[in-house]
Amino acid sequence: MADFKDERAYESRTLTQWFLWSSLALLVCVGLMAYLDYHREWKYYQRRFMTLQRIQDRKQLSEINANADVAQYKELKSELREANQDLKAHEDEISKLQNQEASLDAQMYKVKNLHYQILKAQISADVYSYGEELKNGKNDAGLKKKIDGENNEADALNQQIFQIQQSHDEAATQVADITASRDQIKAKLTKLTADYTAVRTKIQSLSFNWLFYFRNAMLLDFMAPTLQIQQVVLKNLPEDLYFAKTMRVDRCMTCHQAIDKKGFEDAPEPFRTHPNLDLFVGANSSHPMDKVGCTICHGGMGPAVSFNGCAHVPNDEVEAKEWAHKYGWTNPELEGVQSVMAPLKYTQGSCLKCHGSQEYVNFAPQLDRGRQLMATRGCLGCHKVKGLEGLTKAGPALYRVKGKLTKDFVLKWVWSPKSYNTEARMPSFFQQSNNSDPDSLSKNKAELNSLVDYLYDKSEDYTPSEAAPPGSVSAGKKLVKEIGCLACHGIDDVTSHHADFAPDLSAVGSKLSANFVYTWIKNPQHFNPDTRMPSLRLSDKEAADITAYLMSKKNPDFDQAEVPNFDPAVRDQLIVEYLTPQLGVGGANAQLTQMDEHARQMYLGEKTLNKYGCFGCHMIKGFETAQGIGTDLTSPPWGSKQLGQLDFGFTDPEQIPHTHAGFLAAKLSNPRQFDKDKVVAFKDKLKMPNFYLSDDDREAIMTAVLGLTDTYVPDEMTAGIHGNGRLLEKGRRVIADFNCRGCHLIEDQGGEIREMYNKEGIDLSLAPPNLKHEGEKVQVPWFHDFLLGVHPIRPWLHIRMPSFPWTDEKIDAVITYFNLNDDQVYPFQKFVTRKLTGDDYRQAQQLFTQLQCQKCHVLGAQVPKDLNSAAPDLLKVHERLKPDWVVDWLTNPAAMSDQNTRMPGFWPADEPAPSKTFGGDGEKQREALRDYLFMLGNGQQ
Amino acid sequence: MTSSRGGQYGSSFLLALALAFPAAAEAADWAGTASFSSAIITLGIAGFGLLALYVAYLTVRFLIGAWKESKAAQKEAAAHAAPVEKKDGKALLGAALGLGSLYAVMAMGILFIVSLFVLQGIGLSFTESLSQVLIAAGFAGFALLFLYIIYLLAAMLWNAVRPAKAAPAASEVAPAAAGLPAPTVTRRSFLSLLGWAWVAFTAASLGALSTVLRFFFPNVTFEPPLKFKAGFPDTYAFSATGMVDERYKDSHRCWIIRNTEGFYVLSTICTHLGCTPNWLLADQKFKCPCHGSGFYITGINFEGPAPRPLPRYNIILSDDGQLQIDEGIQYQYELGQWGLPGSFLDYKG
Amino acid sequence: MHFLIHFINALFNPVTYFFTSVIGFGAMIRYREKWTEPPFALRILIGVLAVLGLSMFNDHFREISTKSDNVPIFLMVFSVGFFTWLSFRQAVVNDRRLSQGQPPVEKETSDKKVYVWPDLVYIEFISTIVAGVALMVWSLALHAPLEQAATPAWTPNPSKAPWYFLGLQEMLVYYDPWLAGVVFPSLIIVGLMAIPYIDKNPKGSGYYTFNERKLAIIPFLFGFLILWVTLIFLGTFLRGPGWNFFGPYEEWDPHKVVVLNNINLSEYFWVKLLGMGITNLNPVVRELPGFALLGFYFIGLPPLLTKKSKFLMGLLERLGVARYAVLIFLGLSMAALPIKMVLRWAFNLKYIVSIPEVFFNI
Amino acid sequence: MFEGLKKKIEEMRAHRPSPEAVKNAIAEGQIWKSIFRHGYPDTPRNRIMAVLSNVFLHLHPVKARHSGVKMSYTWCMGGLSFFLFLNLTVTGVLLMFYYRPTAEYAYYDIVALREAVPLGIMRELHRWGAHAMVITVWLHMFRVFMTGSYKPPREFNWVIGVVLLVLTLLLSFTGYLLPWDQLAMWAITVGTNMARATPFLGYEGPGASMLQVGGVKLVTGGSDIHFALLGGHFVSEATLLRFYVLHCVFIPLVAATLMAVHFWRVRKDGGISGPL
Repeated sequence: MADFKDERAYESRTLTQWFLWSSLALLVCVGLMAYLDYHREWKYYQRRFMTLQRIQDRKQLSEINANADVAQYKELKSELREANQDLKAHEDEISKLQNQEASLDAQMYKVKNLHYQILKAQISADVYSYGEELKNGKNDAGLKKKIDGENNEADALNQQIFQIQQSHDEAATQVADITASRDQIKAKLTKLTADYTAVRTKIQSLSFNWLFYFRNAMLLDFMAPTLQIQQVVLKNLPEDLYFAKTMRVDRCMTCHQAIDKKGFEDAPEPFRTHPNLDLFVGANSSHPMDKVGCTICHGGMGPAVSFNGCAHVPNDEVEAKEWAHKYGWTNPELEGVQSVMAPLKYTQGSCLKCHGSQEYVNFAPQLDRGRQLMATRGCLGCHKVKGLEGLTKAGPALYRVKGKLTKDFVLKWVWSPKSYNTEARMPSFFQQSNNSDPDSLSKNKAELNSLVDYLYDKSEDYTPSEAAPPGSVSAGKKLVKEIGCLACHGIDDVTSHHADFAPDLSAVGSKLSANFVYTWIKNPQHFNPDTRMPSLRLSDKEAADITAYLMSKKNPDFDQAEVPNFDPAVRDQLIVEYLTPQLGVGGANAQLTQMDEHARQMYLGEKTLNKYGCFGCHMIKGFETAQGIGTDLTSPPWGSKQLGQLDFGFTDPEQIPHTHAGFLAAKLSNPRQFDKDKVVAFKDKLKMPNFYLSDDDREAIMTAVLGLTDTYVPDEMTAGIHGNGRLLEKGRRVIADFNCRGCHLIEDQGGEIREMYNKEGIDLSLAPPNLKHEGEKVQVPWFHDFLLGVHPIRPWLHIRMPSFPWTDEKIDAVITYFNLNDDQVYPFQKFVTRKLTGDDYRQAQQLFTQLQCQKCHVLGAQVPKDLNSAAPDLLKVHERLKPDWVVDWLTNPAAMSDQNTRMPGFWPADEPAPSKTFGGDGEKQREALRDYLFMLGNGQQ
Repeated sequence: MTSSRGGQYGSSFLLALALAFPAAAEAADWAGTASFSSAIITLGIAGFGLLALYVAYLTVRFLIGAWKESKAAQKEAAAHAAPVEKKDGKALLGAALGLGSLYAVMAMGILFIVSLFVLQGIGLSFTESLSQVLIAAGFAGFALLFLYIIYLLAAMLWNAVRPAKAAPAASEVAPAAAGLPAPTVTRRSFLSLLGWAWVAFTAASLGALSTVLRFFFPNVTFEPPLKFKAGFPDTYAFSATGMVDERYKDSHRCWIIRNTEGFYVLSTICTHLGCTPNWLLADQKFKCPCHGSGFYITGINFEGPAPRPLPRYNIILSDDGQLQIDEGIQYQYELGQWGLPGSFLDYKG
Repeated sequence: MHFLIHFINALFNPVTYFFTSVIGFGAMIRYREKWTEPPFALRILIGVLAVLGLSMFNDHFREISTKSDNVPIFLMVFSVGFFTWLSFRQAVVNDRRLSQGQPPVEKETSDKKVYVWPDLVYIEFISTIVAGVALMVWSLALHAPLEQAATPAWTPNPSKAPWYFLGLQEMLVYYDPWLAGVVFPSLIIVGLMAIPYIDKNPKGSGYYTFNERKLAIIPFLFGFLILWVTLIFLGTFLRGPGWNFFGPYEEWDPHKVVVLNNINLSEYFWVKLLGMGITNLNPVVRELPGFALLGFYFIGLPPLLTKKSKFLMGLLERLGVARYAVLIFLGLSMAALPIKMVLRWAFNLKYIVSIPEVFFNI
Repeated sequence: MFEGLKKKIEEMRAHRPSPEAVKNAIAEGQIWKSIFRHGYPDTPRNRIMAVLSNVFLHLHPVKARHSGVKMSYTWCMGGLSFFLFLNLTVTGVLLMFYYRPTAEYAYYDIVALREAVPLGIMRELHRWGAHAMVITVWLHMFRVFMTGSYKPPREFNWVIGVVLLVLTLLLSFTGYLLPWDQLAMWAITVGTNMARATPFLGYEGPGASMLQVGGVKLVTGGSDIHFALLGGHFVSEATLLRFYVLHCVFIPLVAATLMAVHFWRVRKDGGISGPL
């Protein structure tokens, strides 16, 4: 019968071949699967970092070797050998003692572990059951007696244990004495080589020996791997996935291994240490890595551990190309990644997530500058931004523009502000890339003329109250430089430092009349009661000189410039375009014919005003509370807007990368370029004006705008809202509104005018004072009166503290801010000091004369000879300064004012007191002097 | 013939390279380090790597010889079509495989002795070094066997491809009678093919199984971090016998005990079955609710089923003055580790 | 009344509880003809129900027994009781018939074949409905237990394993977790699996009998009834906070203090007997007495016993060395638990061998 | 007005079909025949066909020993266990519609089952069914042992039975954790801590501390079998997820397959045991 094996459906050899090759393929695939899962990008970086650490440790090792005194090492070694020798002599004695110790241990073990412990347990059990019985009302005398017996036995045992312990310790001390010398040497030796061996073992653990390969081998790397994913789990900063709060997990330190380790400042990326560790990431900083992590500031996909997975974003195009080449990087924003990193240069924007409700953020200068610019340049006029609502409008009020500017000037000025003054802050609406064609130009001119007519029609009349007497230009220029105009205003020919908080005065001659300037600088409120322009209490002569100087600043070619007149037909066509939607073409023309010239101008003027939103920056009658016409940057926060919501138009993605940063940079440099190649009706053209920002300003504003994100931060992690936070912010808002930081250093920030002093080498003691500890220093009632009625304190200063048009409420906010900032207790009350009598008073007076205070200090009427080196009036001390501050100031004036004060230190730490009074005790002398000054002030001789 | 020898040498060179790689990496490293002993160890590894290679080479040469004889026997059997020889061929191959594995075991023996001297040195205490030596030898043996199988597989594949060319020639030469298909492939090579197919398949499934086992060990867990700061030392009350602070009992499962000498940290995981004991102030002891184990304030167990005292965690004073506890480092009383630095923080306050 | 409760509580301490259950088991085997008579069995049932009813008046007992998760234990105790009676009843009847030379009862009906449809299917259908009803009534009557949400910070006192593992948890009190938690459960499973391969006795397949399979039934029932069921009852009702022992009517007072200090064999031998120190000894040397005892128990005892008793020698021949060795090893390890319990109660013995350095304690 | 209608009703009532006729009409109809390969009348052939042609019923032989069918012999424990298993599968799947195995939802889903979910009693049915199944499985073992039905040729079936017993206990053990309340967490902590003490594989088991290479301990708290079982150092959310998957998918599948083998071996080894 045929071999049954032969009746086979398939020829067995081919089946085996198939089986063999498919199994081999399977083997290869399994191997590949395991290997690809094992072979991860971050392991490569951790290995590289191990070599980096080893190199650094080896450097450290060589240092230790260098300064380790080998002589001492050798000497200790020989001493050790000797000690061992003579120890041998005591060999038998030691062993005897040790045996004794051993037997005592045995006894102790027996008594303690076997008898005493069980007895104690028995006692507590009996006591418990006795308690139970008592509860049930039965006093079991037998049990009571048993417990007492047991207690006695326990005490006896305890005593026995105590004795055994005693003799045991005795034996132990004897042994210790013998071996004391040798142990000491050994201890010294180990201490000497301690750090050497520590570093060497560290190097050993970081080297690629077989143990490293075994611990990190494929499939075996779960037991004790050295290459591991590092992560930080942040439950207090959850990520908000549409109301589902999931914990934030950051794994950036898996590759950025040295981010929180000092010593890798110049290591190649990704192993560089984080800049200023004491502020960020460091364990003792205010943003420790295990509480704050990385993605809250830098963005990016926290849980990812591959370069592209983390959605890195380059700083600029060059870096983008390099990454594309090196890592195959592609722009994550285009791939809809959940959270994309902010380019490093805009990282400060993330401070807004927690510090958003604060006026300024001390450690983020670029962000501060950006937010200040958005206020001063008028971005907030059109765009609503969270945290910056309700600020004073950027531009001057136009209630009485008729009395200030001629119509021709306004036409030329609005038509092209930069032609009047390159530093002008007014943005240009016209002659932009999308409305420079002839048709738009003519229409714009019509709009402009109707707008100006409308404004002038609405404006009140105003004539300056005084006529400007003649003055000297050179004196005026010197005054402008010294008295402090340059803290807010910029001028091109006085100094290179350029403040831009207030309008630039480089061509003010072509703008205003002399009389207007004269009245304005003497009393700004006369023209505009709400203006923030302070008065510098100028004398007539000074005002005249300054007016003369300012009027000399003209812009000749702007004066000759041709006024943009308009063609009435074009205006009428515009009016018809506005009317047709409501009345249809026929009706619109009919309406037009009924309107006379004036009515037409008024109609188009109001429409143009609404179209360009001038009320955003200027206070215009009837439009004070009108909403800005720009897109709201807060809801949804612009930084988190979907890319699809940004209209890139037909711009070339090569020039403008389709990312948030790309769009913003293009928008700020030339807002109208997005209209390119677009067929769009005149009224639908983009209206955002061009500010011609400098590069730094643009980057600053971009930082502030990119920082507006929808990242959820719980309240307990938000800064500025806890404790006195809100009161401090109210004070800071007033300070920002009136640009106090233009002159003064507040919280060690600001003091921009000091740049001029530094540039021109002027002595810093002539600069406005640093208000660092103002809350500690100055009494509240005096502060309040001073701010209301400013009067000079430091006679040698040329620069003047201006008198601002402050309301009481604003002053209170500022004073509360200064006091809370220095942790003063709330009821900031007036201070009373003790009255010196008899001998104390006499000695104080003698001390006062000995120190010759009056050589510099003014004392009421008595004024020292050289006014330039004069010091503040001592009679005002009792009402101006806080007593404790005076004593601290006298102790060490230089330290209190960061080294820029002229007041000498009379009581240097290491030297004896300057005078014998009060028994030469410096402390008593200073307090007595302070009380003496207070008595002088109060007139209690 | 030459091709197989060439293949053989080529792959043996590859083996040497693979084994010498850690030594090379270490050598590059060695130039920098002053440490002499780590250099000896790595040279030792490279040495015994080459030794293992030599043994593998011996085995392979012997097997090639046996292979050749069995092929010769096959050819005769095929020529005479006498079934009897086939049996001897198989026996011979069996013997060859037996001897091969004998060689392999011998190689492992050599490795065992070599690693005893080179890897571990004599100094270590007996039990510890014995276990490490066993493990090291085991791994070395396993690595060798793995290489040995891979090598034989490669050699076999080399042959499997070559005879395919020869086989058709044989079928033309002797067309068998109708009905009986020409024995194009003898039972042995067929068997070896099927045999190796099964080896590949089992290797693949074992590989897959081990990846599944590795799957169960997560690389990352979201438990509270083991290292944490525990506030300033002065905020802790203390007494002669010691005060137990339960501030971190819930969040980090540890007690911080401070006495006049300083601090130590006890784990709150009962050594019997992992429940959380409670600190009974009145009785001055930790009592576990699960099975009644009792511990003194020092952590030493004195009652109930708990086999060992509570382990202590590492505690040091960090540079900013706070206590820093690292639960990754444990100290066990029964291993005499309570004397080590880090198990007790001297702090007089 | 108070005195009676106090007496019963004292009665139920571990030693008496365990010994009474073993004696009860012996009696059950010995007087099986007597108690399997239906009227007698009925009287036992009524007695148990009466005691149960009475003890319901005790607040503590009622509170514990009506906890919803303890209801299955009553169900188990009564069902195991009933089916033990049923199997013994039929075994006794069959043994009586076999002694008179007649075939067992099942023989008469096993030859006649019956259609499965509808008889068997019908019975199954009905029993399914009955079971369904029972389950539904049970579910309607009792809510499944649900305590506060899990928090790793607070361990409830006492915290017990699911009720069917309480036997194991009881073993944990006497043995180290690696023995009681891993080695013994694996031995139980392997032992159960090995029964058919060890029990060579051809007789007794397919009908209830006792006399023909004494050697198989007694160890199995001892393991199942005593070491599993009664220990579950003990673990549920008699183990309270701090895993201390409480009488059935004793309030679970978490502050109850019981002497739990135990001493290792090595301490007994070296310190108590020879008065030598123990701390400096090498661990292996220190535990020599323990190793010796274990060696004797597992290696020395079996040959000794087999030589002495004819019964075991006969068994050896019948089973062959391999099966016999496995049987003896399993038997000895099963007996290890009760022996350790006795040693614990009698001598406060904690570990026979204790090397904590490598976590090896027996 | 409705005469026409009334007349028609009268007609219908006149030759109403007898129940018998209706029954035949159905039983002989094509639909019935396509479903039930056997006729309806109770003939021996139909009885045989009823079992043979039904995928579920062909679990049983066509005819069985009378003794094997008696309740007092088999106690129907095997059947009850299988019924309870089916009940648990059904109620289990239904519970999966409302229960989410994450730490933040698990507990309150169970509370919702009791308070708000319609027929929340599913949870009780599932839990008590589970306890009942544990008992019936034991009694089934007890009956098989007492009747000596493990003797050859049924030894292997007994081994499968023991494995099924262990799987039932594991099913109940893993299910115990899912409500995520105190009872669940600490019962499972006590249960799983034994895994920490497995010799060599658990980090507190004997021999584990000897497994070290180059001074590095291989079996530690983070790399032993206990860690793999819990997916972490303590019973945490990862444990809940692992036990959920084991309880709902892995163990039931294995148990179901083994039950199939068990039923098949019962038939193959000669049906319900009886005296020779």
